[in-house]
Amino acid sequence: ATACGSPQDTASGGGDAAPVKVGLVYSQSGPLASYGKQYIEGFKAGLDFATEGTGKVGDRTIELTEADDAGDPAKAVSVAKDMIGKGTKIIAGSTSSGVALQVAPIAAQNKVLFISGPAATDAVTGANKYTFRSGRQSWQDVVTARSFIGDAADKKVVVFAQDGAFGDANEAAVKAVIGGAGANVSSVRAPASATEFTPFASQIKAAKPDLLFVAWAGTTAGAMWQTLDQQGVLASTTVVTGLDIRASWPTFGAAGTKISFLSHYFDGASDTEAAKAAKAKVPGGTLDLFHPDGFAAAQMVVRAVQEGGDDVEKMVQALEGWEFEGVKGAMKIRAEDHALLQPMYQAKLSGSGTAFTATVQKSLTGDESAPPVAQMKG
Amino acid sequence: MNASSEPVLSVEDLSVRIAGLHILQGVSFEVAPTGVTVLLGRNGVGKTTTLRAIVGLTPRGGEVRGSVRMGARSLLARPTHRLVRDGLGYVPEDRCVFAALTVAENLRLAERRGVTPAYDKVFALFPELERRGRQRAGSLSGGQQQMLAIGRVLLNDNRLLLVDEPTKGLAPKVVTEVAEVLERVAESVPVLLVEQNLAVVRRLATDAVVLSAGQVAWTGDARELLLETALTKSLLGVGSGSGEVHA
Amino acid sequence: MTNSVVDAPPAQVPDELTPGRSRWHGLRPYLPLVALVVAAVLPYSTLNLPGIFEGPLNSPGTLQLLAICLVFGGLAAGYDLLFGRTGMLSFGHALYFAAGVYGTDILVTEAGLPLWQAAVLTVVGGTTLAALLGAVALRTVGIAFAMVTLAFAQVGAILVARDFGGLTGGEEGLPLDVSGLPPALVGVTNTVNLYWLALAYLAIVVLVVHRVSASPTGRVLAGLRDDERRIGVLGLDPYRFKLVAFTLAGGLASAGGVVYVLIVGGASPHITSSELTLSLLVMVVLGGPGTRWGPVLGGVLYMYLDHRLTAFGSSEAVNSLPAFLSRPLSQPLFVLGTVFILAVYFFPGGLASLRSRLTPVLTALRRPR
Amino acid sequence: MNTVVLLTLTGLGLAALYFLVASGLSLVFGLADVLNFAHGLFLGVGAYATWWASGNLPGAGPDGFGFVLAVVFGVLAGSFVAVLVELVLIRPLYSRTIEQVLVTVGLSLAGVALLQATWGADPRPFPRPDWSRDVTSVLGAQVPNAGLLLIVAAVVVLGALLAFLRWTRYGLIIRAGVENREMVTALGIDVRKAFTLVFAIGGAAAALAGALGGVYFGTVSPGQGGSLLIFAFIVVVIGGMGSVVGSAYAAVAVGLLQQFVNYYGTSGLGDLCVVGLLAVVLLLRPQGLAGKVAHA
Amino acid sequence: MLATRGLTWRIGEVAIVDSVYLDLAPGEFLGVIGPNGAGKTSLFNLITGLRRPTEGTVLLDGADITALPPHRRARLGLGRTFQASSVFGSLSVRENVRLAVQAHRGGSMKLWRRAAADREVAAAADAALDRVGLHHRGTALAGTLAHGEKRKLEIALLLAGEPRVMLLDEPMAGVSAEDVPELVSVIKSLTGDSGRAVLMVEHHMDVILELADRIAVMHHGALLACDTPDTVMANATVQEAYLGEAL
Ligand SMILES: Nc1ncnc2c1ncn2[C@@H]1O[C@H](COP(=O)(O)OP(=O)(O)OP(=O)(O)O)[C@@H](O)[C@H]1O
Ligand SMILES: Nc1ncnc2c1ncn2[C@@H]1O[C@H](COP(=O)(O)OP(=O)(O)OP(=O)(O)O)[C@@H](O)[C@H]1O
Ligand SMILES: [Mg+2]
Ligand SMILES: [Mg+2]
Repeated sequence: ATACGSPQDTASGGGDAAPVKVGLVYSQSGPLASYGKQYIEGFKAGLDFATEGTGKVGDRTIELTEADDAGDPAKAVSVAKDMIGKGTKIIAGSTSSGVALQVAPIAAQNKVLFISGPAATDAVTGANKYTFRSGRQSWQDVVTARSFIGDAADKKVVVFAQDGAFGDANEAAVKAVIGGAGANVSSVRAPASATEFTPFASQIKAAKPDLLFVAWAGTTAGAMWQTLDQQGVLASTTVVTGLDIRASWPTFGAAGTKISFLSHYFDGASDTEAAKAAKAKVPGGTLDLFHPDGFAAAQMVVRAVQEGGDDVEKMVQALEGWEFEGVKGAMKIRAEDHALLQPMYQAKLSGSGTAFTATVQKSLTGDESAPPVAQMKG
Repeated sequence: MNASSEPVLSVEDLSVRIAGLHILQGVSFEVAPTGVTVLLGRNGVGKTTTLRAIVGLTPRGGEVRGSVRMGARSLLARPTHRLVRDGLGYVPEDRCVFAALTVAENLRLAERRGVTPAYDKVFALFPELERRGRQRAGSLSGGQQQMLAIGRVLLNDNRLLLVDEPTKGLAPKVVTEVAEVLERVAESVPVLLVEQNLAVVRRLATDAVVLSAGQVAWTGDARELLLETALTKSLLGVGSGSGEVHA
Repeated sequence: MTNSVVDAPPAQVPDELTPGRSRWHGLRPYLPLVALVVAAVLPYSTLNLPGIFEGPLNSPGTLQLLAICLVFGGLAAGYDLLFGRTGMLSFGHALYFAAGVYGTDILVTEAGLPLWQAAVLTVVGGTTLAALLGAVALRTVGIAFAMVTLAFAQVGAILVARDFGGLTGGEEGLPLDVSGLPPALVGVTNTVNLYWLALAYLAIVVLVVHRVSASPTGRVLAGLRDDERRIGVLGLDPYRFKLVAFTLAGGLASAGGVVYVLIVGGASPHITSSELTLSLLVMVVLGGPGTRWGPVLGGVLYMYLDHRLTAFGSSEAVNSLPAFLSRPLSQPLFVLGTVFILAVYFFPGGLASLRSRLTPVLTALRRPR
Repeated sequence: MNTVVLLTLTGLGLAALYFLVASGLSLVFGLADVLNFAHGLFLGVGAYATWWASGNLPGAGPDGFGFVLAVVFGVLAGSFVAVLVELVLIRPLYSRTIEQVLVTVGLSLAGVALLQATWGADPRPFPRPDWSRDVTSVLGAQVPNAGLLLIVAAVVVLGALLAFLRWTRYGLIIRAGVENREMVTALGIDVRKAFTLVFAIGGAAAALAGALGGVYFGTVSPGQGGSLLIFAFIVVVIGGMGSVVGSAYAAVAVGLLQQFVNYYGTSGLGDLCVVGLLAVVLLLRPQGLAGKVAHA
Repeated sequence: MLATRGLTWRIGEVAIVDSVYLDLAPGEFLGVIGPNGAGKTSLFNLITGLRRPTEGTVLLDGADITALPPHRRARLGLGRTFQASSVFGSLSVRENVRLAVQAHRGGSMKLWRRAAADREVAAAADAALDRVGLHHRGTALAGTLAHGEKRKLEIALLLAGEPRVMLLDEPMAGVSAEDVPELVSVIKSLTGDSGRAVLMVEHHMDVILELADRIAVMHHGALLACDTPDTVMANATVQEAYLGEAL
């Protein structure tokens, strides 16, 4: 029925027993679809875990609305605005960094809670008062990488990364973390679109580093590793990189066993209650890189609703400084900048062909891998 | 016209419109089963358009109406390559040899599966083509290109040859040669010839069709037309004998 | 033959330059105005169109989606000034749009300029960029022109992706710092203002494109599309007029970028890609090149599909289909691509030709028995 | 010295990949006047079909003869899809260039999305012989065998294409058709068959690029074709539409330029240089290096 | 008024236009004849700047204009028609002429005025249309005109620019016989007033003979003769090269 309204209308939260609307904006299609899939599986498992199977906080049902952003910030912003307009106070998701960075300001402008997902960019930390994160950030990767070289003084470290913000952030973090510990850090950068890596491998080899830190994401990773291996880089130095999702392990090929991995998570990295619960709930029964992120996000949502009800300011207060037991173990939301302190792992791959297994070499506690406190921007 | 036997080709009420131009406006004529029927008319009256409509090469967006039959078969609906395989040989106005291909390749292109190409016949007519087999066709002289264009068609047996201004731009000596060749060809195959050079017409033509402004202005025995100077002049204009030098 | 790609914009007669024939002739000039007014009061309606929009018309989500659609309607109309009305096939139009988006974003976020200054600087800068690059690219014609413009746009894409001086944020994009913006443009409750802004942009582009098409210059542009050589022989420099069209279209695109960055609240690198130019081309062809409303419709429809198909893909209706259907249908790009292909076979001449194709049907229906 | 050798040989490997994609694109454009944005799809089909065959086709596998069989299957699949596309979608649209753009753009979107819907967005490890992961020492440089394989394949394809164009009847038809399509018909030849054929050849070359690209990258993912396509387009335009030899020259120029500038300059400069080369070539010689003649 | 000095255009080795010296006096009507491919159109292209000569100069009123682009030459009063009609097919006939008038009067670079509002342009355009007798076709799309009408439109476009030197490339080509006299009188009226000079290529000898003060004969790119009609017609070489043997 047609009616007249005002353009400023937005629906409001509703009473006590009304369901709590939670919007999940993540990649269901597009290049990061499989990250998104793990995230949502993790989220559902986490919600189940945190609400003890009821899906309710108190007598209020958590009502999930899922939307696909296809990795495009413009689409994510559209659906986020739509959800906010319909009275949603909590938004979670953001598989890609670009989406996280552009949804975060929307949350601040409209005073709703935003819990960013697998997006690894450091810039989400301290983005604003309403933005939290349920995953790890690049800095934590780099701190974990440092743990591979012991005494960093006068060591030569090379960062090999893509052009662009992801590479910049990693390079800056390595300079600060490992360079700050006395190492001599230089970098080799390559276009993200590169398909031939020999020039870069040659440059790295010529630099003769003690440690090579590789930050590479995308479909060309397999070719990149193979080239580093073929040009003898892997044999001549310690190479550290982040361990990606399980499906990507075989793409390391023979290089896989020669790399020292820092890991955010893989199945078997932890044996917490939450991990067992997640494992039981997740389709296929095997955990992967981004299941913990979704799981933690659900835990944070439940906490926020429990303590804050419909009041976003209270939710923020309830989350700041909150410590909880996640899939990875002891997690802590740092009050100052909303960084999520969490365990990180050193790992090794073994196996060949398409069958690889990862094993933990060492784990770092949340405090050991903590990033420096960021200035809260808004 | 040789009334005694069936025409090899009959064109009835052929109309062609291209991009809004009504170029042919109801052209009807017949091609006798022997000899050379020559299609005359001033520049731009639609001679080339007629030939191209017959072989189905009217440019895109062009609209063709009327009927063209070879024997009992209607030609208009059929694709060009089928018509050609059925024995309709076409030598276009500007020769259209493939400049980047060699002479031999140009000839080879015209071969047809299941038909033995009559190389001996072609080389007997144009020994030049045999000698220059490996030369790029683009570097041939105009006359040699014309020989190639005709030779290419003669490799196969044809029921009718359509030849558009074969002597255009050729030296007098070559004009004579081409005319001789056509004369010999015409002994075995009927030819529909478009020609501006009246000397050639005089030598070859048995029947004539004169076009004017997209319509048939005159048909009949060629000698009759050519003998009547006044008729020739009124139909063909003075300036129609272009394209050759007798120097 | 190589030129055929550029001959291609079907010779649509610009409405502006043809005498009116219809009975509605007297009313017609006012129809766009009526449409504008209707569009402007749309946010006051709570009409619910289930399946078409997520919420009522006045909900922020719907207005946001409509705003994006309107901006792309305007972009497509601007691109049509090049492609449909002047016959220039540029593969690099995304560059000027991206210049608008990133220019505003950087000036506001990094340099801290007030919005209006940033906007003016950006549009002036984008227009100048179009003029400079156009001056070089227009030395070629046909496919070569398309490829040179593509090359320039590709340079832009590489520069943005490389994140020089940390200005562009590389692949992560650059969120817009809203602290210095007018409050009326910030926040979900103010989405309606963004909608009006987008509507204003579209109206301005349409006005400019139509005014220009109906102007003496537009006459020359239409002539250029038909026969460039003839324009030269008439004593007009084709190069100058093409450059004017190129620059104007570039300026309109960068203005579109300014509006877009406000609506979306940030810049991300995929707007620099050659795919975006291709999408613009698709929008125009989908709508009907050189027609009054075709490109606008094409742009709006394209963006609508692009955004809504993600929801369609995850909807119940699709998920309940057997896997061999639901899997591809849940890929938005699969549906979008299929729509293009079908459009070519079912709406040759674009959406704008629907009217003329429907006219016989309508008259037949109206005819008294 | 061995850096130069290494960069040259790997640059040639890259050039080989570009050439394999570009040659089909160029022929299709030269003869049939179709700007085929869906060419990347053929590459994707080739890669996925090879990948699929190696796991599922009896006799096929990652090694030895099985690998050859898988690649053959991939190439045939690419070719088959290309022919299908030509017959069903392109043929009704000949001479309607802009509509072709719409259809091929639509096809490339839909096709890639279909691959993704079927096999997921993540790169999958590509089955390949062990030797292809190794390197060969050439004048002190460790040259990846996969790159050498690409070079060999490209040279073979170039040779085969040239031989095909030069010595076979269909080659003759294609070369003649690039020059003057109409006259080919007037010699009693169905030139549309030649169109279908160039699509088949183009599809096969692209599919081979997909399969060997899979070997080279070690993985296969739906978007792989698209990222190569833009460079392939650049190669085609620099080389001159319709010229196989031109494409070969241009591919070598682009591959080497990219490789050397990426090593000696800063990152990203290689791509910029390639794009600059395109602009310069077109501004100086709008018809490209070799113009529109199918050279044999 | 218009003069060429040793104008030459080569493609590779071949001279398409070969060292042509021409002089055109104010008010003069110079006919150009020559076989197909003699280089007549190419000569026009060189004079109007669509092609750059390899050697030689073009002078207009004694000034060297060889380096100027076509539009600058047009502004100096050089107008031409094309052998293959070249009108703006997607614009109406009236709009075609208005564009030409507007081009001539200046003010084309006005982005914000309504073109249709300019009464003076409209009046001038209508006058030009009247003059060629196309007034009644004003609203038709130029692309849909019949061939003869297009030729008239070409002349209207030329007239609209009020050129002082006019180059007509086969204006009668494709014009049906009954329309020829009308067009001839239109062309005749061009020179009647105001000392305009005309250079016209035409194959219709009767038209040339009726209109031309002098006739230039081109052959293989070179000027064979340039003299009064009677002298040219009597010239033996011209007879051979162009007119063909006796009719
Ligand atoms: N594709 C086309 N588009 C528009 N007009 C055309 C086309 N082809 C031919 N015409 C016109 O049709 C008319 C007849 O042309 P055609 O080539 O058939 O003449 P012709 O008698 O062969 O002349 P010529 O003696 O010069 O060879 C000419 O006026 C020409 O301009
Ligand atoms: N761009 C070009 N490239 C190659 N050859 C050309 C070019 N332009 C013209 N020619 C050749 O130059 C010669 C002269 O052509 P032109 O058009 O000037 O002849 P014309 O005298 O106008 O003939 P017609 O009476 O048939 O119009 C022809 O042989 C033509 O093929
Ligand atoms: Mg002819
Ligand atoms: Mg001429």
